[in-house]
Amino acid sequence: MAVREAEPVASLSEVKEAGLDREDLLQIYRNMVLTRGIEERGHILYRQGKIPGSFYTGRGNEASAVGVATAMGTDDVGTPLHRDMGVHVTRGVEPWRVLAQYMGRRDGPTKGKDGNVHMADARLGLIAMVSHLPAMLPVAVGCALAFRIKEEPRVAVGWFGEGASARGDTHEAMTFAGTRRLSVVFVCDNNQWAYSTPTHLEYATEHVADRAVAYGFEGVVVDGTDVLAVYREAKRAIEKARAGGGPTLLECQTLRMEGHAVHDDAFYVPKELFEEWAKRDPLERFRLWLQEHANMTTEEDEEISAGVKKLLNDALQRAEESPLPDPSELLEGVYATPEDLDTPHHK
Amino acid sequence: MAVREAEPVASLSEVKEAGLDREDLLQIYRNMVLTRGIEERGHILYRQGKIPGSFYTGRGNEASAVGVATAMGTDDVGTPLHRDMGVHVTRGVEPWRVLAQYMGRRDGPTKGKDGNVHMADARLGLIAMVSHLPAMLPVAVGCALAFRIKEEPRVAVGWFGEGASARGDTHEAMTFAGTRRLSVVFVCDNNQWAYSTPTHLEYATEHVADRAVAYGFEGVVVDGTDVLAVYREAKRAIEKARAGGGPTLLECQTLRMEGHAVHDDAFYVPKELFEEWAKRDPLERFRLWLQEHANMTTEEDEEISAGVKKLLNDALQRAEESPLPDPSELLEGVYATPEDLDTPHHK
Amino acid sequence: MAEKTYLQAISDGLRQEMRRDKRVYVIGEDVGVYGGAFKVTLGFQEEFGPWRVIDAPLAEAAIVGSCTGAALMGLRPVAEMQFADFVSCAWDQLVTVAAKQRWRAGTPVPIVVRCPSGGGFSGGPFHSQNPESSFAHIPGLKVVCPATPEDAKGLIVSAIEDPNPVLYMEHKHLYRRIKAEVPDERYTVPIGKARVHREGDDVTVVTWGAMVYTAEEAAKQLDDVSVEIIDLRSILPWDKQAVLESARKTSKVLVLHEDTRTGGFGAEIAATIAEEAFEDLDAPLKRITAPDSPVPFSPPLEKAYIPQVEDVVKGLKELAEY
Amino acid sequence: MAEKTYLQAISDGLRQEMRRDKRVYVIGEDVGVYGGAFKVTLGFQEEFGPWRVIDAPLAEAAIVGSCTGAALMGLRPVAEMQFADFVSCAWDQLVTVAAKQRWRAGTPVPIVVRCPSGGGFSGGPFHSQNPESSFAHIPGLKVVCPATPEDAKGLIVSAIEDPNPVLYMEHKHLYRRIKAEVPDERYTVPIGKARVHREGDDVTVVTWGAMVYTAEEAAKQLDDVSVEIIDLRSILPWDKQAVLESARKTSKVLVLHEDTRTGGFGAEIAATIAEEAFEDLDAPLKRITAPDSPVPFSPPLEKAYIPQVEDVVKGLKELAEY
Ligand SMILES: Cc1ncc(C[n+]2csc(CCOP(=O)(O)OP(=O)(O)O)c2C)c(N)n1
Ligand SMILES: Cc1ncc(C[n+]2csc(CCOP(=O)(O)OP(=O)(O)O)c2C)c(N)n1
Ligand SMILES: [Mg+2]
Ligand SMILES: [Mg+2]
Repeated sequence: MAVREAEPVASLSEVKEAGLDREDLLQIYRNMVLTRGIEERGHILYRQGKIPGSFYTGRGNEASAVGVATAMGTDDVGTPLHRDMGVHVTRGVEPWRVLAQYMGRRDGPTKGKDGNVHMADARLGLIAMVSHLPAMLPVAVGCALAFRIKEEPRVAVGWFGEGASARGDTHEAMTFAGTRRLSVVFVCDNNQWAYSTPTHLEYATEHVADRAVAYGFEGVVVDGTDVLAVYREAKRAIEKARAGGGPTLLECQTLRMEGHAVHDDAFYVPKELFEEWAKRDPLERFRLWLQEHANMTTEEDEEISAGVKKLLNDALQRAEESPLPDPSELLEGVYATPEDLDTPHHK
Repeated sequence: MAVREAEPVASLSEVKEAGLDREDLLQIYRNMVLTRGIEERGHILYRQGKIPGSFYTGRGNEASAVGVATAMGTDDVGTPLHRDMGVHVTRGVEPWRVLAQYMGRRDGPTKGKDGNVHMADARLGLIAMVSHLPAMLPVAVGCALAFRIKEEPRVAVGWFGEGASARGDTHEAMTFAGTRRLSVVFVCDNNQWAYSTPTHLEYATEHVADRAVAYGFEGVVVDGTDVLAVYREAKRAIEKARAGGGPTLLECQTLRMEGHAVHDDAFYVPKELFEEWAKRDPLERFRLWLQEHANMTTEEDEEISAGVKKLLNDALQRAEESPLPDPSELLEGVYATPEDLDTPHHK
Repeated sequence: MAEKTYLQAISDGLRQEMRRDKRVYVIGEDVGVYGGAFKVTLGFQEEFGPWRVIDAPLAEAAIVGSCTGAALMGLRPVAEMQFADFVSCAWDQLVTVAAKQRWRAGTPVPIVVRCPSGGGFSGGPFHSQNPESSFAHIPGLKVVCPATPEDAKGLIVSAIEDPNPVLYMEHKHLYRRIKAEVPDERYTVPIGKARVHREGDDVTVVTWGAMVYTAEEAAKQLDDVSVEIIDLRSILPWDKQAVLESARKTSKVLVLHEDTRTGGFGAEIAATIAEEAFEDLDAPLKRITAPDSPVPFSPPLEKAYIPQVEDVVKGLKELAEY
Repeated sequence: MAEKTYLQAISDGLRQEMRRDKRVYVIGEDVGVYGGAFKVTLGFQEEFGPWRVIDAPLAEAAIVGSCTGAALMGLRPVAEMQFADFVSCAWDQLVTVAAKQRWRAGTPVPIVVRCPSGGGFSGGPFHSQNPESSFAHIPGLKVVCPATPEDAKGLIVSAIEDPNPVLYMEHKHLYRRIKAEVPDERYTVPIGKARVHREGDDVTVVTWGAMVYTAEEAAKQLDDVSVEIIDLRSILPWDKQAVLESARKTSKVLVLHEDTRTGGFGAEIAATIAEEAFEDLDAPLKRITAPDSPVPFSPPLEKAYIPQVEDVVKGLKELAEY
C-alpha cells in the first residue's frame, strides 16, 4: 500500500459530494479567519507584555486544522497540538477563553495553570495537549479503544508534527492502533521544520505518510494549504475508521510561516521558501476559491472579517476583565474527587 | 524498496564465494552444537536447583545467532539478547563463565550481580543486555555513531525480538540510524511469539522487515534455521554498512522451540507448529547439509560432539568450583572509577 | 469469608469489579490467553472476552497512554505491567500526561497500573525493583502497596474506584506465600489510611509491603521490647497522622523499606517526623533499607540487599537501648 | 579571569573540553545550526563540525541511548535535553541501561545529560520542572546542580571527566541573570563537595541551584540572625559531611529546594540529619519547598509555587526563635 497523494479540490460539485453546502464553506472560511485572528491578537498581547512566558502560533496551518476539524463528527474526539488553534475554533471554543488562557487568567480553560494552547474544552470533545510530543497519540488511541470496547461509532483524531514522528510514542500508538484496527486518524502537521531541524533529520522517507505501511494502514499526503482537499481526505479517513476500516495516517503539508515561537526569527529557513509558501497562504487561497467557485462577494467577505474583528474585540475585553488566579487556587484539583467523575460520559 | 526474501544456500561454491572454507563450516557447526549444549546444561542445572530465579534459552535460534555472529568482523560490536547465546559462543565466550553466570557465581561475567544471559564480555565486542526490550537498540546505534565520529570502519549489530519491535526504542533507534545512515544492522529474532503473544498483536505487516522502508533502508527476510543463508545475508548487510551503505533490517524467521522460560509449557503454541518446525531443527539441517555438501564424516561429527561434551564437562566443573559472591561485593562498582576508563578504547 | 492467597485476593477483587462495572477492563502483555505472567487474570478472557481483557503489544507507553485516553472517554482501565520494573517505559505517560491532566485541564484520569514488584527470588536487577518511591514524588499520582490479602482486595477495589491514576504495587514475594481470610463481598480499603499491624509501646516501625512481615518476625524475636508496626498501605498519600501519633506514643521510630535508601520514601517519613514530632522523640530516627545499588541476582548478594529480620532486630534493639 | 554569565560559563567549559579532547561531542535537538534552545552551543557546529555537534531527531531515548553506546565505544558524549522536563522521555534509558551498566557488566558509561531546569518565567508545567530528586534516587547516576558561574564551568568539566552517567541540571533562571568572575583556564569542581556560600552561626540553610540566591537574599534581610548557607552543588552524591558539620555548629537546619516537597531530595537531607546529628539539634528540621503540585503558568500562581525570599525569612525567623 503506497501513499496516496491527494488531488486538489477543483469544483463546487465535488465539494457538494463531500457533503458541504455554501453555508458550510463560508463557515469554514470564517473559522480560518478567526483562527488567524486569535493568534494575531495573541501576538499583539505578547508584544504588549500581557502574555507571560513564550507564545506559539500555527500560522500557515489554518486550513489543515480547520479542514480536519470540520470533517469530524460531533461525538468524535481529538488531541490537537500547538499549531492547531483551528481545531479549537471549529469545535466551538469561545475566543475570549483562549485569550484569557494566553494571559494566564482565571477564565482560561486551565485557569492560569497552563499556558498557550495547552488547553481544551472536554465538552467539545477535545483533550488538552501536554508539551511532550507526541505523548497525546497513545491517548488518542486509547479513546478509540474505548469506542471499540463500548461499541460506539466514534472516531479519535490524534495530531503530531513531523518532528515528533521520530519519537517512540508515535510508533507505539500506531502499532497498537494498526494491530487492533482502531478508529483513529493520525494527522501529521508536516510544516517542514521541528524548531530549527529540517525533515531529513527526523525521517528518512519521502513522506511521513510513507510510514503508514509499516503499521498496516493507509497513508495519504495532502496539501495542507488547501482546506477543501484536507477536508475531503480527513472525511474519508474518519468515515473509513468509523466504518471499521481502521486507522489512516493523513499528512498535511504546509510551511510553518513564523518562527518556532515568538522569540525565534527562523533565520535557518531559506527566505525563498517563505516567499514560495506565502503565495499559498491558506486563507488567501480559500478566499480566491470562494470568490471563483462559490461567488463569495466582497460584502460577504467583509462581513465575515468584521464579525470576527468584533468578536475578537469583545473577546479581548472580556479576557482582560478576567482576573489573574488567586494563589490559593494553586493546589486546587491536583487530585480529582469522585464528583469530578459525575459527568454523563463517566456513568 | 520492498523486503527481499532471501533464498536458501544451495551449494558449497556459493558458500566459498561468501568467504567460508570447509574449516569455517565445521567451526560454525561446532558453535551451534556448543550453543545448544550450554543451554541444555543450563536446563539440567536448573532442574537440579542450581540456577536461582528463572531460566531462558534460545533453542531453535542457534543458526540465526551463530550465522549473524560469524558474519561480524573482529572489531564489530553487538548487543545480543536472551535467545542469542550463539553470538557469545561464536565471539569466543568461555563456556564455564556462562555456567557460572547462570548459577550466580563470582566468576560469571557479572560476578553474580545479574543472571541468565544478561552478560557480555566487552573484550569480545559485546554489550550486556538489560531485560527491558529493546533498550539495547539505541545503544547499538550509539556504537555506530561513535564509529562514524571516529571514522572507523566498524559495524554495530543490534538484536531485537518481533515482540519488542512494538516498543518506542525500536523506532527511535531505526529513525536515528536511518536519517544518519549509520553502520548498524538490526537483527530481528522473529520466533513468532512474544511470551504468549502472537505476531499479529505486535505488528500489522506481513514481516517485521516490511518496516525497514519506513526508515529509509532495506529489509531482508531470511530463514533463521538455515545458518548459511543467515550468514550470507548478515554478511551482505554488515559489509554494506561498513561501506557506508547504511543500516539493514534483517529478519530471521524461526520458532521459539520451548516456552518463554523454563516455567512456561507454551500451551498456547499449536502442537503442529512445534512439529513442523522440529523438522527444520537448525542443527539437524546443517548437519545434513555438511554431510551432503561438505562431506562431513560421522567421525568428524562425533569428534565435534565429543569435544563439546568434554568442554562442557570441564566447564561445569570449573563453574561449580567458582564460589558464590561474598556479600561484601554487593556495593562494588555501583560507580565507576577513573581507572575503569583505563582501557585501550577509552584512550 | 475464605482463606485466600494474596494473589487470589487481587484476582478476586479485580474480577468482582469487572462483573459489577462494565467500564472496567484490563490490558497488558499476556494478560489474556496466558492469564498474565503471574496468572492474576487467569480465566478472565474466557469470562469477559477479548475486548475487556486485552493482550497488548510489548509497548508500555501505548498501554498506559491508551488507558489515559480510555479513562477520559469514561472507562476504568486497569493496566498490568508484566513486572513493576517495566513501568520505567511508561514513566513519561504517567508523570507527564496522567498525573497532571486533572490539575491542568480539569479532566480526571481514573486509571490503575498494577505493578508486580519486589525481590526475594533471584529475579535480578530488572525483575525485583520497588519503584514506588520514584512515583511517590509525583503530585497527581497515588501509590498503594498492600501487604495482606484483605488489603490487596480492598485496595484494588479502591484503586479502580478512585478518580485518579493509581499505581498498585503488588509484592511478588507475597503472592503465594501469604494467605489469610478475605471477605467474599465487595469492600474498599481507604487509600491513604495506615493500619496498625501490631500494637506496641517502645518502638514504632513504619513500613509497607513485604517488609511488614520482616518487621513482624523481628518484633516476635524481641521479648523485652514492645514494638508497634504501622503498615502504611498507601505511600501517596500516606497516613502522616497515624505515623505521628505512634511516634509520639513510642518516641522512637524505625522506618523500614525494601527500596534503596537515598531518596527512598523512607526519607520523607523520617523527615516529616523530624519536623512534626521532634520534641516527642527520644532517639534519632533510623532507616533500614536496601543499600544504594541495583538488586543483585545471586542469593548471598540478594540476602545482603533486602533487609533481613536480623537487621531489623538489631535496629530495634539499638533504638530500644538508646 | 573575566566576568561571565552562568550560561557563558557552561558554554565556555564545554567548548574548552571539546577543544582539548576529541572524544567529547554534543548531541541534542537544535544544538547545531541553532546553537541550542538557549544558545549554549552557539557557534559550536562551525568550530567542531556536524559530527561533533549533532542535531538529533526529536527522540530523547535515541539521544541518551546512543550516548551510552558511544560512551561504551570510548567517546565522551554530552547530550542536551531541550528542557529538563523532556528527560522524562529518556527515563528508562537512564535508569535501566546507563545507571546499572557499570555495576552489572563492569563497563563504565561516561555520559553527561544537560538538563535546563527550573522555573521563574512562566514556563508552565512542562518547561519549569526540577527533576533532580527523581534521579537522585537511582544508584549509579550522579546529579549536579551548579548555582554559580564558577561552579557551572567547573562542574561541566568534572561531569565530562567523570566515568559515570551525570545529570547536569543547569538552572534556566540563572542563565543570564547571574554573572561572576570565572577563571579562563581549565579547572574542575569536585562532584559531591558542597560549598559554603555564606558563613554563619545560628541557622544553616542547605540548598542548591537558584535557591542559593533566594537564601542569600533572606539571610541579608535578617540582621540579628547569622545564617550559614550550604550550596550542595551535587545532590548525588551529596556532601553529608559538610551538612552534618554545619548542622552540629548551628543546631538548626532549614532545607530549601525548588522541587516539590513530598519525596523531594530535601527529605533525604532532613532524614539524614535527624539520624546522624539528632543530639546536636536544637529545633525541628524544617523544609521549605514548592508545594505538591505541577508548576503553574500564571505569575501569581508561580510566585506562590516557587519558594520566595519572604518564605525563607519567615522560616529562618521561626528556627532562630525556637
Ligand atoms: C519530547 C519532547 N522533546 C522536545 C520538545 C521541545 N520541542 C517543542 S516543539 C519542538 C519541535 C516540534 O517539531 P514538530 O513535531 O515538527 O512540530 P512543530 O512545532 O513543527 O509543529 C521541540 C523539539 C518537546 N516539546 N517534546
Ligand atoms: C519493556 C519490556 N516489557 C516487558 C518485558 C517482559 N518480557 C520479557 S520477554 C517478553 C517477550 C519478548 O518477545 P520478543 O521480543 O518477541 O522476544 P522473544 O522472547 O520472543 O525472543 C516480554 C513481554 C520486557 N522484557 N521488557
Ligand atoms: Mg514541524
Ligand atoms: Mg519473539
